[in-house]
Amino acid sequence: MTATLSHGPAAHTKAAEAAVRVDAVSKIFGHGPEAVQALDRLTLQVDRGEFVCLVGASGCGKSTLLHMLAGLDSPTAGSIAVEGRTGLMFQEAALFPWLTVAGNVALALRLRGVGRAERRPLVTSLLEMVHLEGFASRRPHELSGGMRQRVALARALAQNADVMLMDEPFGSLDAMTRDLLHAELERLWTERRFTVLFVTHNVREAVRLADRVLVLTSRPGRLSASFRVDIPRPRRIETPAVSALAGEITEQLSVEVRRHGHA
Amino acid sequence: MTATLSHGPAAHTKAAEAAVRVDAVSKIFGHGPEAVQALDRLTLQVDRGEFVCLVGASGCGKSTLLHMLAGLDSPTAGSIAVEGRTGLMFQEAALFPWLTVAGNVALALRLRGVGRAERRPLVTSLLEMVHLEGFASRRPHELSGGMRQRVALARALAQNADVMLMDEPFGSLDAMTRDLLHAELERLWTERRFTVLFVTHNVREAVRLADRVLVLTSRPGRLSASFRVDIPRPRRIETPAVSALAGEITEQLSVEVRRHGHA
Amino acid sequence: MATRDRLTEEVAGLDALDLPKAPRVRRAVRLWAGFWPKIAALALALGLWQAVVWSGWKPTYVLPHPWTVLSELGRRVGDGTLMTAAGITLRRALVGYTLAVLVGTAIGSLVSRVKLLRVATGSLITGLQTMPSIAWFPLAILIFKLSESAILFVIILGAAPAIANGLITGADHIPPLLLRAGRVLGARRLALYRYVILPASLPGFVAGMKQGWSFAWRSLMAGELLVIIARKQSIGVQLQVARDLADAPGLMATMLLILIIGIAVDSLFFGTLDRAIRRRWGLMDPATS
Amino acid sequence: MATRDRLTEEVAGLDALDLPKAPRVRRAVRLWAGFWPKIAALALALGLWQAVVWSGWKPTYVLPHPWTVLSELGRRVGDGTLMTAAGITLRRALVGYTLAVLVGTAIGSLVSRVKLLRVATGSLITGLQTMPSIAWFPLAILIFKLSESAILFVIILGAAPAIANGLITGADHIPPLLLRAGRVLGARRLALYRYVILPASLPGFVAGMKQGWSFAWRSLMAGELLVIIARKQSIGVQLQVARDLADAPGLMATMLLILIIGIAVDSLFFGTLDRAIRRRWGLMDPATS
Amino acid sequence: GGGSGATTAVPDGNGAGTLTGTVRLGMFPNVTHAPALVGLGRGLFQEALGPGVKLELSYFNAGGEAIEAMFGGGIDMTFIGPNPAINGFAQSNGTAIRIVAGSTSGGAFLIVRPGITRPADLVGASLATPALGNTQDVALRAWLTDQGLTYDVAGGGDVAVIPQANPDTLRAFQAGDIDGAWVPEPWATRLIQEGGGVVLVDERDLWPGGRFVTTHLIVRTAFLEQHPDLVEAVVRADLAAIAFCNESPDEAQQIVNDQIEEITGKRLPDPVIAGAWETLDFTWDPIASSLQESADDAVTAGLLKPVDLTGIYALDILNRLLAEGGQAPVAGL
Ligand SMILES: Nc1ncnc2c1ncn2[C@@H]1O[C@H](COP(=O)(O)OP(=O)(O)OP(=O)(O)O)[C@@H](O)[C@H]1O
Ligand SMILES: Nc1ncnc2c1ncn2[C@@H]1O[C@H](COP(=O)(O)OP(=O)(O)OP(=O)(O)O)[C@@H](O)[C@H]1O
Ligand SMILES: [Mg+2]
Ligand SMILES: [Mg+2]
Repeated sequence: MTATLSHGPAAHTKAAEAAVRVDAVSKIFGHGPEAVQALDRLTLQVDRGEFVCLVGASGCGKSTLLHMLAGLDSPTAGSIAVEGRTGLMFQEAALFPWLTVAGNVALALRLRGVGRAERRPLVTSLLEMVHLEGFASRRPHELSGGMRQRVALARALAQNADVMLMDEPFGSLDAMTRDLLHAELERLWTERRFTVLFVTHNVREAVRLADRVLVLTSRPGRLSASFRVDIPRPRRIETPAVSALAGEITEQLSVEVRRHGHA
Repeated sequence: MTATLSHGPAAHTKAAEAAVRVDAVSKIFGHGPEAVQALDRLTLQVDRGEFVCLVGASGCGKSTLLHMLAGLDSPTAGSIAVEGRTGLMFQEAALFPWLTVAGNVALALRLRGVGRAERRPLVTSLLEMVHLEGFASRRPHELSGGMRQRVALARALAQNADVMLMDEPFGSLDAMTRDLLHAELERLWTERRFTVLFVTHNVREAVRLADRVLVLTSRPGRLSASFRVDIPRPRRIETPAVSALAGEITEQLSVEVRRHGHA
Repeated sequence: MATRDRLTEEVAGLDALDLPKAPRVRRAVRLWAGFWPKIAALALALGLWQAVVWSGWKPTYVLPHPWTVLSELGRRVGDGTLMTAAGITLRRALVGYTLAVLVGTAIGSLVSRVKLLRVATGSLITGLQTMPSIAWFPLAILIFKLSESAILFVIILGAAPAIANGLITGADHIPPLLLRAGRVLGARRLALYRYVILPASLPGFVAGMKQGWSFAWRSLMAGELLVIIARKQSIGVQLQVARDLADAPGLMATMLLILIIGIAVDSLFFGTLDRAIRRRWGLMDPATS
Repeated sequence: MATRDRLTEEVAGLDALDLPKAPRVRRAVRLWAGFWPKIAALALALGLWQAVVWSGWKPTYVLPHPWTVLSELGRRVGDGTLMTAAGITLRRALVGYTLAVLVGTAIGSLVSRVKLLRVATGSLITGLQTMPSIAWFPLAILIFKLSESAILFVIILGAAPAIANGLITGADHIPPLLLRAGRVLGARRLALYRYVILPASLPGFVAGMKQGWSFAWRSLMAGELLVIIARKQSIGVQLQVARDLADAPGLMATMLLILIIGIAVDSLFFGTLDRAIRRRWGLMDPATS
Repeated sequence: GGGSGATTAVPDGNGAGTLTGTVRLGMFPNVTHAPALVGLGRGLFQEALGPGVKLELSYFNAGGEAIEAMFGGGIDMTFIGPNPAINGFAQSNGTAIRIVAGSTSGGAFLIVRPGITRPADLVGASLATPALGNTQDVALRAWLTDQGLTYDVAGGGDVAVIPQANPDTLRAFQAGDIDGAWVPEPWATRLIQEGGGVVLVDERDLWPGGRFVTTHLIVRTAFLEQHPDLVEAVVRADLAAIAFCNESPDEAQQIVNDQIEEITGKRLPDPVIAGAWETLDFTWDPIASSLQESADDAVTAGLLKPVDLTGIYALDILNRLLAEGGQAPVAGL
C-alpha cells in the first residue's frame, strides 16, 4: 500500500496554504467480489480558512472522505494530509446516550482541555447558539431528530477545531432554524477563520455558505467540478444570485448522475 | 384521561371520508416540572386517498404525532382515529442490523403475509425503485446514510399500508435522487390511492407532492395554517407555481417561528 | 430557562384539562403493582409444595411440609443462629465480591483494550470460569493457609472472570459510531476508556456483575467448607451440615435463606442499577415494554 | 447487478495500482497472529510455574514440576483414561447444556415478554442462580433416583438461570427504535418475538450462554460426584479422586484438562459465534478496535 | 516442609517444661472422632499443652481436605481416618506425615433391608459405599469376592456397587432404591434406626481381634521434628480422652453431641450417638496390621498404587507415655 496519512503540523511545510490535501485517494471497502469502491483517485485541496462545500449523489463517498480526513479510516491508496486539529460532525447525531445534552457538549470541552469552571458558561452559550438552552439537562432520547442534530452541532463547535468537517449538519432542520444556524456558523467562521469542509445535499445551502463548491461524481467518487462562489457576504439563501449559481451546480450534478446511471 | 385511540374499520362509521382524524390531541412527555408538552389540542383530518404534507419547526411534535397515529404512543388527551392499516417510515432509517438490505424489505413483506415465492420478485422491484438493486445482500452498516434511508423507504412501501406515515423520508438524499423518488412515490400513490401524511422540512417538496400542506406552530404543536395545493399534477419542483406557493408557506412558517420565539 | 418556565406554566394550565394529578397515589399503586405478583407467586409455590406433600408422593422426612421448613427458619431467626450465619456469610460475600469486581474490572479493561492480551488470554478467562471452586482449594490453602483470605481467594477466582467477561462483552458490543465520536472529540487511550468505553459498556458490565455475584456466592458456599474457623456458623456450613445429616427441613430452610438473599440482592441492587441505566439511556419504552 | 459487476471490474482494474494481492498468505499470517500470543502466554505461564517450583517454596508433592504434571497428562492420554473421562463428561455437558439452553430460552422468553411474570419471578432467576449445586442433590435424587438424569437435572438448574438472565438482559437493552420498527411492520407477540426481539437480543443472549456454559460445567463437576456409576471415570470424579488421594500431579493434570476444554469451547464455539454476530452487525470497526 | 506455629520449650525451674507456641489441630465433628471431641469438650488438650500454648482448631468434612491442609501447612496435627493418611504418606513419598497414636476402632457395617439374611440373598441387589476406593468401598469389594459374588465395572454382575455420599445413601435406602450399604458410623446406626435396616456384616468380625483402625492421630513430620514436646502433650490428651470415653461413656456421649452441635449447629439424635457408641472401640493402638491390609486390599482392587507404609508410624512418644502409665507398648510397621 502506498497510502500515507499525516496529521498535524508535520504536513505543514508541504503546502503552506493548504489545510487539507487529498492526493489520488482511493477507498475500497471489503475484498474480492464483495468489494465496493467508494472513492477513486480523488484529489482535492482546501486552503487554510477556506469554506468548501461538497455535493454529490447519495453513496458517492462524501462521508467516507470526511472519516478519512478525521483519521477514523485510512485510504486504500493515495495520501491525505490535514493541518491542525480536526473536528467532525457525523451524518448521524452520534450523541452519547448516557450523558445529558449539556454533558455531551461539556465532554467535548473537557477533552479539549477546558477547565471545569470555564466549561459551564461555554456550554450555556453553545446551547443558546443552537436554540436549545432549555434542554440542557435532557437526555438525547428525549429530543426530536432536529434537536439532536443541533446538539451534535454544538458539540462539534465546542471542539474549536482548526479544520471543521461537517456531514449534512442541517439536514433535518426546518428552513427557519437552518437560516439562523447558517448565520451563526458564518459569524463564527468569520471570527475564528477555521477551515470548513461541509457536505450537503442542499445546493442553495452550499452556495449560501461556501467559498467554493466541489461536485463529486457518483460512486466511485471523483472530483467532477469545482465552482467558486464570488457572491459577496453576507448572502441570503433566497437571493437570485444564489439561486442562479445553485441552478448551474444542480445542472452539473444531474449531468453526473445521468452519466453514471444511478447508484 | 379522556384519551381514546381507535384503529381499524371500527372508526369508519364516524366520518366516511376521513382516513385520519386527530381530535384535540395533546401530548405531554414526563411529569411535573420536567414535563414537555409536544402537542397542544391539535385537531386535523386527512381524507381517504389524500396526500397531506406537514411542516413545522424542529421539535414541534411532528414525529410525535406520526408515532401516535401508528399506535406506538398514546395521546395524553384527545382522540385519534385511523382507518385501515398504517405504515410508518421513521425519521431514522431504523433498519434491522442483523438482516441484509433484502432481508429488511422481505421481512416487511413476510409480516404482511406475502408468501415466500412472491417475496423475491417484490423485493427486487422495490430495491430497483429506490435504485439499490446492487446492494441486496449488504448489511445496513455497509451503506451510506442516504442509502439506508432509501432501504427504509423500500421497506415502508413494502407494507402496502392504507395510511402511509412518512417522517422526512427524503431528508438525506441529494436533489437528483429525491426528484426521482418523488416521481416514484407519486406514481405509486396515483396507482394505489393510499392516504399519505408526509413530514418534511423542505417546503418545495411539500408543494411538489401534497394535496394539502399543514403548518404546525412551534412547540407545543398546534395547527397554524392549511394550504390547499391546486397546481395540476404532474408537478415539477422547479416550476414558478411551486416556488410561489412554497414562498407563501415559508412566510407563514417564519411568522410562526418568530411569534413563538425559538425552540 | 425561559422556555422551561413557559412549558411549566402551560403544563400547569393543562391541569385543568385532564392530567394525572396525584403522583403520590400513583407511586403507592406502582409499589403495590410491583409487590402483589411476588406475593402471589410465593403463595402459589407454597400451595403447590403443600399439595405435593399432601399427595403423599414422598415421605415427609424427605419432602417436609412447607410449614415445618418455615418454622425451622423461624426458629433459626429466633435463636439468632440465622442472623449470625447470614452475617458472617454476607460479610465474606461482600468483601470477596468487591475484590472480585476490582480484579475483574482491571482484567476486563486490560484484555478488552490491549489486543495482544486479548488474543493471548481472552479464552483463558472463560477457561478459568469453568474451573470448579474445589480445584482451587489446595492452592488457596498453600498460599493463604486456613484463613478467611483463602475463602476470599476462592471467591475472587470464581467471580472475577465472569465480571471481566461481562466488561469485555460490553466493550465488544459498543456501537462503532460512539467510539468514533469519542475519538473525534479527541479521546485517546485512557480518556477514551474513561469517557466512552466504560460508560458505553455499562449495560454488559452490569449483566456480568450480576452473573459474577452468582459465581461469587456459589464459590463462597463451597469455600466456606474449606475452613470452619472457630466455630463460625456460616450459611455454607449450615448447608453442608444439613446435607450431611440428611436433615431435609434444615436443608430446605437454608435453601430458602439463600433464595431470599439472592432475590433481595438482585432486586435491590442489580435491578435498581439496571433500571436506572435503562431509564437514563431511554431503553424503557412505554409503547413496547 | 449491473452496478456490482461494474464495481468488480473496477476493483480488478485497480489491482494494477496497489491492492492487497494474496488473501491466502494473509489468512496464514492472520492465523499465526492469533496463535503465537497464546503460545507465548503458555510458555510464560509454564516458565513462571517452573521458577516457583525451583525456588523451593513448597515441596514437589504439593507443587509438582510442570513436567511431572504434563507427563501425568500424557500418561492419561496414552492409556486412554483421559479420553474416556473427557468423553463421558463432555457428553453429559453437551446434553445437559443443550437442555439448559432450551429451558433457559423458554424461561427467558416468557419472563422478558410477560410483564406479570417478570415482576413476579424476575429476581427469582438470579436467586436460583446463586443456589449452589449441592443444595439440589437431594431433590435430584428424589426425582431421578441415582441416574444420569439426576446429573442433567443439576446441570440444568445451574445453567438455565444464567441463560435466561442473558436473554432477559439482551431483550431489555434492545434499542426501542427497533422494537417500534417491528411493531410498525405489523409484528405482534410471537412474530415480534421471533423476528425482532430474539435476533436483537442475540449479543446479550450469547453472553448469557457463555456464562451458562461455565455454570453448567461447574455444576457438572459437582454433579458427577452425585452418582459415581461404577468406575465411570468422569472428569468430576477424577478431580475428586485426585483431591481424596492428595494427588497433586493428578489434580493439576485434571485442572489443565478442564482449562484446555474451557479454552477450546470458548474460542471455537462462543468466540466464533460472537465474532460472526459482531461482523454481521458491523460492530467490528477497524478504526476503533 | 513449611513453617508452622513456632514454639520453644522453655525449661522450667521445676524440670518440667512450660510449653509455648501454637498447635493447630484438626478433627471432624463426627462420632468416630469421639476422643478428639471429648478432649476438646473437657479441655484436655489445652490442659496438657499448658497456658503458654495457643490451640487453634480446624474442622473438616472429608479426609482429603484435612490432608490438603496438612500439605499446605494449614494445620500441624489432625485426627483422621486410615485411607487419607495412607494417601498423604504415599503422595509425599513418605515424607509429609506420621501417625503418632490411635483413637478409634470399629464402627463399619454392611446394613441391608430386612429379608436379606445371607450373602447369597444379595444376588441382584445394589449396595452403596461412601466413595469410590474409600475404606468401606474396598472392604465391600474384598468381602464380595470372598463370598464368591461378582461385581463389575459397569455396576453389573451379581451385585451393583454404587459409591455415593452417605446422606444420599440414607435417602435412597429409605426410598427403597438400594438394598443396602457398607457405611461407617453414625450412618450405620441411622440406616438401622431411620431406615429400618439390619446388620448383615459387622466389619469387626472380619478382622483379627475384631479391631481395625477407624480414626488415628497424625502429625506433620516437620512439626514432629521441631516440636516433639507439643506432640507429646497432644498425645497425652488423646490418651486421657480415650480413657474418659471408656470409663464414662454416658457423659462422653453427651460431650460428643454437645461438641457436634457447637461446631455444626446441629445435634444428632441422642439414640444415634448411643447406638453408634456400641459399635466403636476407643483405643490408643493405631492397629498397624489393619492399616497394611487395608492398603493391600485397595491395591488388589486396583484403587491404589502399591505403597510401602514403612515408616508411617512414629510411636516412640506414645510408647513412652504408655510405659509411664504402665501399659504395654504398641507396634508400628
Ligand atoms: N463500512 C463499510 N463497508 C462497506 N461499504 C461501505 C462502508 N461504508 C461505506 N461503504 C460504501 O461506500 C460508499 C460511500 O459511502 P458514504 O457513506 O461515503 O456515502 P455518502 O457520499 O456519504 O452518501 P450519503 O449522501 O448517502 O450519505 C457507499 O456505496 C457505501 O455502500
Ligand atoms: N420520549 C420523550 N421524552 C421526552 N420528551 C420527548 C420525547 N419524545 C419527544 N419529546 C419532546 O417532544 C417534542 C416534539 O418532538 P418530536 O420528535 O415530535 O419533534 P419533531 O416535530 O419531529 O421535530 P424534528 O423536526 O426536529 O424531528 C420535542 O420537544 C421533544 O423534546
Ligand atoms: Mg454520508
Ligand atoms: Mg421528528
